[in-house]
Amino acid sequence: MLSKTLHISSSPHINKGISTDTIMRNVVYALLPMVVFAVYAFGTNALFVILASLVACVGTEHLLCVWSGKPSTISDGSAVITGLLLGLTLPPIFPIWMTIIGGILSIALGKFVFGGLGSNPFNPALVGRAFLQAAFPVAITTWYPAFSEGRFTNFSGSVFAFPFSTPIVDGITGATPLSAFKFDKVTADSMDLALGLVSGSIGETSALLIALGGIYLITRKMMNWRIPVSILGTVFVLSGILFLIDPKLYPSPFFMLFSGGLMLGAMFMATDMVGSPITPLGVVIYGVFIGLLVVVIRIWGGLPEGVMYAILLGNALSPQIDNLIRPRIYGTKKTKP
Amino acid sequence: MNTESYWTILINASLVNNFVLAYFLGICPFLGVSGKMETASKMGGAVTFVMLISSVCAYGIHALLVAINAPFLELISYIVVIAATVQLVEMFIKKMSPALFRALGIFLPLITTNCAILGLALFQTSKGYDLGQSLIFAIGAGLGFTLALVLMAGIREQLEYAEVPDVVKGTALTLLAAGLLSLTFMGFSGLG
Amino acid sequence: MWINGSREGKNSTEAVLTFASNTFKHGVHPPENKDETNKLPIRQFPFAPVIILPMTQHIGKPAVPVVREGQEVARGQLVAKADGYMSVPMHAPVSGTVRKITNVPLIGGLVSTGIFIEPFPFSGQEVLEGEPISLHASPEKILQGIQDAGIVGLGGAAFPTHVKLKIPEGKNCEYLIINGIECEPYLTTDHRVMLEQSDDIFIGIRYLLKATSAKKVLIGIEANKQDAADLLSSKTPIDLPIQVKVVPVKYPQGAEKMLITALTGFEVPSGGLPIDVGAVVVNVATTAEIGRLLPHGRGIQERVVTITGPGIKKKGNNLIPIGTPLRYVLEQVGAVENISEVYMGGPMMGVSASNLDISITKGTSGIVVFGDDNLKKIDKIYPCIKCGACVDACPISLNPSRLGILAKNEAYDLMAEQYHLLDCFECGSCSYVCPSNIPLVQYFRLAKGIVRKRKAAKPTVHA
Amino acid sequence: MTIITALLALGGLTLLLALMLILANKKLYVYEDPRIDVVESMLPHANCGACGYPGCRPFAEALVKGDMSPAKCTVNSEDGRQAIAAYLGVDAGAEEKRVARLACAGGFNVAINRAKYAGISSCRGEALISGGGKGCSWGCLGHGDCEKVCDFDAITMNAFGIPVVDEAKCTACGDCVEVCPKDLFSIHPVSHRLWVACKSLEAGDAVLEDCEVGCTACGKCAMDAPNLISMVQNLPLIDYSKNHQTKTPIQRCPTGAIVWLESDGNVTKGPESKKIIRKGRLRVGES
Amino acid sequence: MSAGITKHTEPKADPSSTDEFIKGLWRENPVFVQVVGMCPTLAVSNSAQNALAMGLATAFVLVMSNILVSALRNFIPKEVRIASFILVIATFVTIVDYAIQAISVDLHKNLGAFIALIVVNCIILSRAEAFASKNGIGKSILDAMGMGLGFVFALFCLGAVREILGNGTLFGIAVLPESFEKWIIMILPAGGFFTLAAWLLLFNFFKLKKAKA
Amino acid sequence: MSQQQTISTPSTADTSSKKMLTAMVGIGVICALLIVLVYDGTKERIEQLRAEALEKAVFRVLPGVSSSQMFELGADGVFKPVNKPEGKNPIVFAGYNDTGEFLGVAIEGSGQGYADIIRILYGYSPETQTIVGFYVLESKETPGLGDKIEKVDHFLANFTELSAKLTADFSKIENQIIPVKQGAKSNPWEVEGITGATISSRAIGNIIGESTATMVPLIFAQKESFKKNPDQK
Repeated sequence: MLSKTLHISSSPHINKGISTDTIMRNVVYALLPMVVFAVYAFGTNALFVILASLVACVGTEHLLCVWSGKPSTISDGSAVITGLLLGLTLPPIFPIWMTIIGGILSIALGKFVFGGLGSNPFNPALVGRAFLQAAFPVAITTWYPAFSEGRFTNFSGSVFAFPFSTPIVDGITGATPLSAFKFDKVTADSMDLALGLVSGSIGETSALLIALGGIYLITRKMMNWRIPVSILGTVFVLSGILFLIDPKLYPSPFFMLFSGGLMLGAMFMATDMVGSPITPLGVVIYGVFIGLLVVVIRIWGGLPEGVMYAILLGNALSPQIDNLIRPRIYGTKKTKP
Repeated sequence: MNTESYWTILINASLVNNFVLAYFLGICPFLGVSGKMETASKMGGAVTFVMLISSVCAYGIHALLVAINAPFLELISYIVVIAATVQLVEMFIKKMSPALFRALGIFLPLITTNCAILGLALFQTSKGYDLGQSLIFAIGAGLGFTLALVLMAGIREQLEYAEVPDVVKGTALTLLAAGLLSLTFMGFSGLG
Repeated sequence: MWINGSREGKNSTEAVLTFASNTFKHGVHPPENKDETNKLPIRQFPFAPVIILPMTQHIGKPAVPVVREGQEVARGQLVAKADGYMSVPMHAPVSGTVRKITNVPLIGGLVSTGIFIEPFPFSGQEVLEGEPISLHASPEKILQGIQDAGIVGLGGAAFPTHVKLKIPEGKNCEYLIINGIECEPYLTTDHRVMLEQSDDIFIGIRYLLKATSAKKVLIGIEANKQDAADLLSSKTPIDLPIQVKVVPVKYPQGAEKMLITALTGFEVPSGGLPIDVGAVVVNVATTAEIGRLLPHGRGIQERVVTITGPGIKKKGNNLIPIGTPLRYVLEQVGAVENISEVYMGGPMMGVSASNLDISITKGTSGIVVFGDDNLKKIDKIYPCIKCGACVDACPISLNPSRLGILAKNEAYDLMAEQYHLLDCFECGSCSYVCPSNIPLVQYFRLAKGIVRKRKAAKPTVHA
Repeated sequence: MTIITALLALGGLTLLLALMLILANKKLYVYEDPRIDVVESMLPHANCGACGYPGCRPFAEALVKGDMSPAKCTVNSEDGRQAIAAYLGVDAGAEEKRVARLACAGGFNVAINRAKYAGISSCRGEALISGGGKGCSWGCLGHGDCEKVCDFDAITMNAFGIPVVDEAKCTACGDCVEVCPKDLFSIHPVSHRLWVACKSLEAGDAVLEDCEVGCTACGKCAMDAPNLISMVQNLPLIDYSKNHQTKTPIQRCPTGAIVWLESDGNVTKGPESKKIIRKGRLRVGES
Repeated sequence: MSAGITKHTEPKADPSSTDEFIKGLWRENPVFVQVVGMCPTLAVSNSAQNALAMGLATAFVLVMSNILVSALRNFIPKEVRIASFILVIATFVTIVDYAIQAISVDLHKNLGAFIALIVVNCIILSRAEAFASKNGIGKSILDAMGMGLGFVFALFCLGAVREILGNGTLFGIAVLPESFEKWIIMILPAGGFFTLAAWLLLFNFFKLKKAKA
Repeated sequence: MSQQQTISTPSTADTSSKKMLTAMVGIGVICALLIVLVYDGTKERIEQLRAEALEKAVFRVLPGVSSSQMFELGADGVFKPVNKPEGKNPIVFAGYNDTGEFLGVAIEGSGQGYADIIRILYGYSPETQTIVGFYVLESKETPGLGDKIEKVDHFLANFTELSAKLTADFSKIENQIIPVKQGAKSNPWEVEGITGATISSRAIGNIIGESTATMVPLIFAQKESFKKNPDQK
């Protein structure tokens, strides 16, 4: 008895028990309702886009790990999230070949080159999305109306465009509420926006489901609630003020909140822990900055939607925020940095 | 002959057409000095300062060359006068304020033969800005340069401790990050 | 799991029971696991066949043996004298024969001289007494008495108590804080001491008051030990300026600095000592020991140790002679077959034993044993995802995430210069919450050691 | 007309520039001995600090000043040293090459581990946790901190997790000495070939329980070479000020703790030392 | 650190003329290896034609200024060295600027201010300073031609990739089928960064492979 | 100092100022000569090429035109024929056909596009009070996307007969030219945009709208002064 080998390790010897893969798994759970709704709203085409993105991301992660001689990191679940998020931010009839390129670049360019999970300066899914936006601006702004007839049986020629060839858009296309507003000053009904009865990217339309997913993660303490609250709050207040100044020129704050990718971005992309600041105050500054940029780009910029760029810029700024915003160390005077 | 408003010039020069990320001006210092946050911000300040000086210089030279009808001397005069003026200012600062010299001065020689500076002078001439517009243009370009440099420094400071694959290490990594930053700045398109 | 302190407090009718308006910032709430032992009374432990008394049981210089091999010693007899001010003497925990004096392993992995005492077959509990220290003696005399009794901080730090109690010139001691927090999970040593040795505690407080000339005494107790708080406040002698303060349960409230902030609201300056804000903190078991030993001029020979954890069959609080080998202790209380990890101290700050041949020392506040079955090992380490959980947990508001990344890259100087590494007191809150399972505390301990070493050898700049 | 304008304008411009440069040249000239640059360029730029200066440039300054002899840079090749000496017109000086030596031979085939360690993979990290899992409290932990810290690739971990120093590459910079948590490295002149490869303060069976090649403090070496070796704290202490070019002390060593280091990197043990044939790892806890 | 040890053991033997020429093309390629002259490299490489024109213009200035600097090297005092070099370079850049305008206004418009910015291209000043001011005219010409051609080569590598992917053409001639979807990003600034990074990655990859072998 | 002989320390402080002066000025003179030589050699051809390019643009926006004349808008609001633009005043070009008949005016306009300022030239015919042609002088719009404004037929078709009709008293434009989205053109003064290049095409509509609002009433009022082609005096 008692001759067995002991294990030694550093204190503390107990752990809270929430590990990184648990967090990632829960984020995937929170995203699933949106996937289901998206497929319901946009049909099988959307499903193909999401699957393509998922496979591309997970496959790239695995292959790159194998190539660089490291153990595969797909089990941490971050690539799955990237894949789902990328898929959810693309238009429903986005060509699969472009989706795959986006997925590969999300992982390779967005994460791998910077040293993998934890070192990526930008949200990988958004890196992929931004690349696609810059590379294929037409395809990525070709929308498909929600709840159209035959959406489950009709396979879009655009989705299955031959690799590297220009997608041919057959049938009707729809405009997103944001572009309709930007170019024709037409606003959509807030209720339709909240329920997701409008056109847009695959996963961004139902503000309600997104909010539910976010709340699930917040209650499980797997997401920093300050980020979505500060982003949405800033957008609401700022656009509210503008709306009060001139309701004809500026859209209502509800329209701003529920339209486009704001909800999805604020809940699932800006909250990417790696790209956001680490301190509570820093996180709020980050959120306000993103909210501000969303309003500025949407209202005065050239693009109808600015959430993606706003979050990427927020990501770029967050090292600075972390550098400047440091909590006062216990027992130090406030004057010291 | 240019009627752009100061605001448009400022936003355009700093964000939409960022000198580094859209015009590729000043890439060398951008790649070289963006490793540390502190040096990056100082460098940004120094560049903005030199831009203001050279903007005034370029405006003066242009007017003078138009007067004596010798446009062909534009380039050579720009480079020589700007270099000389910066040198002069450097000596002046060294004498007047050693503290300021330590903060700014060490970067000045680096900056003199920098394409961002000369580019600024050439652009303001070709766009036909008046003195006020030129100064705003210089401030905007300087701010944009500083912004790009500082953001890059933040990213690179973080990457310093990342397990970057061997193939990517070095300039390639910085360029990739710069590319992503450039992609990000596309969000500002159409502003102003 | 943790009792809402404020509501509990209001129900209590005790007059002097108040609540700290503040607690400290951040901190964590690990599962307490104290229920299994906190009702069990302290039990006297038998003498082991051999008692191994290492000379380094405290912070400071090792004691110097004053006995020879083969010499017979009586329980309580001085066997090693203090080597200077920053040192304490050792007393024989048992009557017996000194068998040998040789190198023995210590828990920290170091080796020190140790005295092996083989108890007489029928060694009793009676203790050799020395010259009593009167309550009316001068402060210097009392401090000398505390040193002569070999008393060190029994909470786990093992810092010589007389050094801590010495108020530097120019400083005043406003508060004497008695630390009955015991925030480490599993441990119930201090809890039982408070319940069973309250009289000794009050005598100890009298000595301490005399030694420090403090104006007020604050006894800090966490809300999960309400019974102890009630008992102490009900038995408080009216002539003593004692206030029993119940604070919400939170780890690491038992750390000196955190406790001072929780009870008084003051922050001990970075790099400073509690006396800088007019406070002296003494562990409750140490206080009880002073109250028990000084009136009789005895030296410390045993201490209360909680032996618990899923790997122990007979859990309990034991009064164990110092120097009892760990192996003997575990055999007596019955450890499970597949014993896997043994911690000296609690699971948050305790040290893994690499060797069962080490002895119980003055600083051993508890022994927690895990078997293979109940050890939840998360051995997969993920990269830091900057989730910020550690930032929210760190009681001194450091940025463990950044520090961890820097430590991994051996940027130790940067850690010390810009990220306040040396303020870390290794409470383990960051590692506890880390979802990526990064051994942050180990990194920081390593980094601190290296930074201190470099600071000591500053003059030569080395590339 | 344009030619005249151009000539005048550019001539004026260059005149101005020249005047300014002349002024600057006269006012702001700082003299620095140009030889420093030359000498620095002749140094290996290892910036290892083995010479005692923080880097190569300060060393170069010291050389030019004459405070140092070129030989102090042990990293430099002999030719390099001579070149500097010739350039500065001084004597190259003679400095015996010094190398780092390791006082442990307890690889995992001969030394036991009492406990299994989990945590950061570094000796210094493991040493913090109860001194590490190794049975011998003094022994090498084998994570190779020294290998990592060595800038000259002079240290490699052998098949049993013990660092081996390449005498040719070692510059005696002392980084490994500093990094080893068990203080097993020390810097010695290469001529110190008689070597005690153990640091255990234990004696007798207590040593053998943990490691088959440890010094049991039997004292046979001290008996065979009483003037050269004395037993201090259960270890032989070699007095290197005496003549130590003898293999006598290793002859009767029962464990092979005292050895002769050959210049080709091989280690010669005494004929009576226990032969180690095991190649595999000792099970943890086994002795 | 360890790399530094071998630094000064460079062969002191006189390098052959061909070596002087070849080194700029590959071993010391200004863009891929020395990573200098980035501004024009990235800015005008969005089409093969622009890249080639820019590269040739730079090479011309490089050669001409190297010749002049080398010829005047004994005449110029050390103190006014840099200033004189800049004057010489600026002169040739002005000449090239007018020459290109005289050839095609459109081309000049495409290259924009970057022709003038050749003045501050680090390659030219560094070659003048490091080589031409210390070597004879013949060698300087070879060196400049090597470096210049290396620059042209690098620019062409970039421009070709960017034009083919971004526009489906090479020198304006369609090389990919009509149905090819153009990768607009390649002709945008971000694409410049990415393409150059990709080339550097390729170089690194082979370098590492060679180092391992 | 004796040791220094072995190395070629470039002499420093002893270089005479005179040598530096002559070197610098000498190089300056060489440079000036070289530059002037090339400038003089290429001047004519460059000016010719530039004029051709400008003429080409004017001819493109004013169909049927074969010669043009530059006019400058003075501070007093009067157009005067000039040969070289001076100062900051707006410039327009009057276009004439083979027979010297005045056909219309080419007007330059500029405004913020998607990427940078877009500079355009458009032709205005006072006769029909319409915009008759359009040409992009300078734009940095995204290739393949924003640069559709130079290529897409249906967009360019906007400018063959775009109404810039003045009010009855000729003091201002009756209906300012505005951009609308593709397929939504219902009035002759609307510029139909391009789907996929919405921002750039709208920018063109706005530039023309703003420019015509100020320039057209002025030009219309002085249309007689353009009719005389100074070249054919």
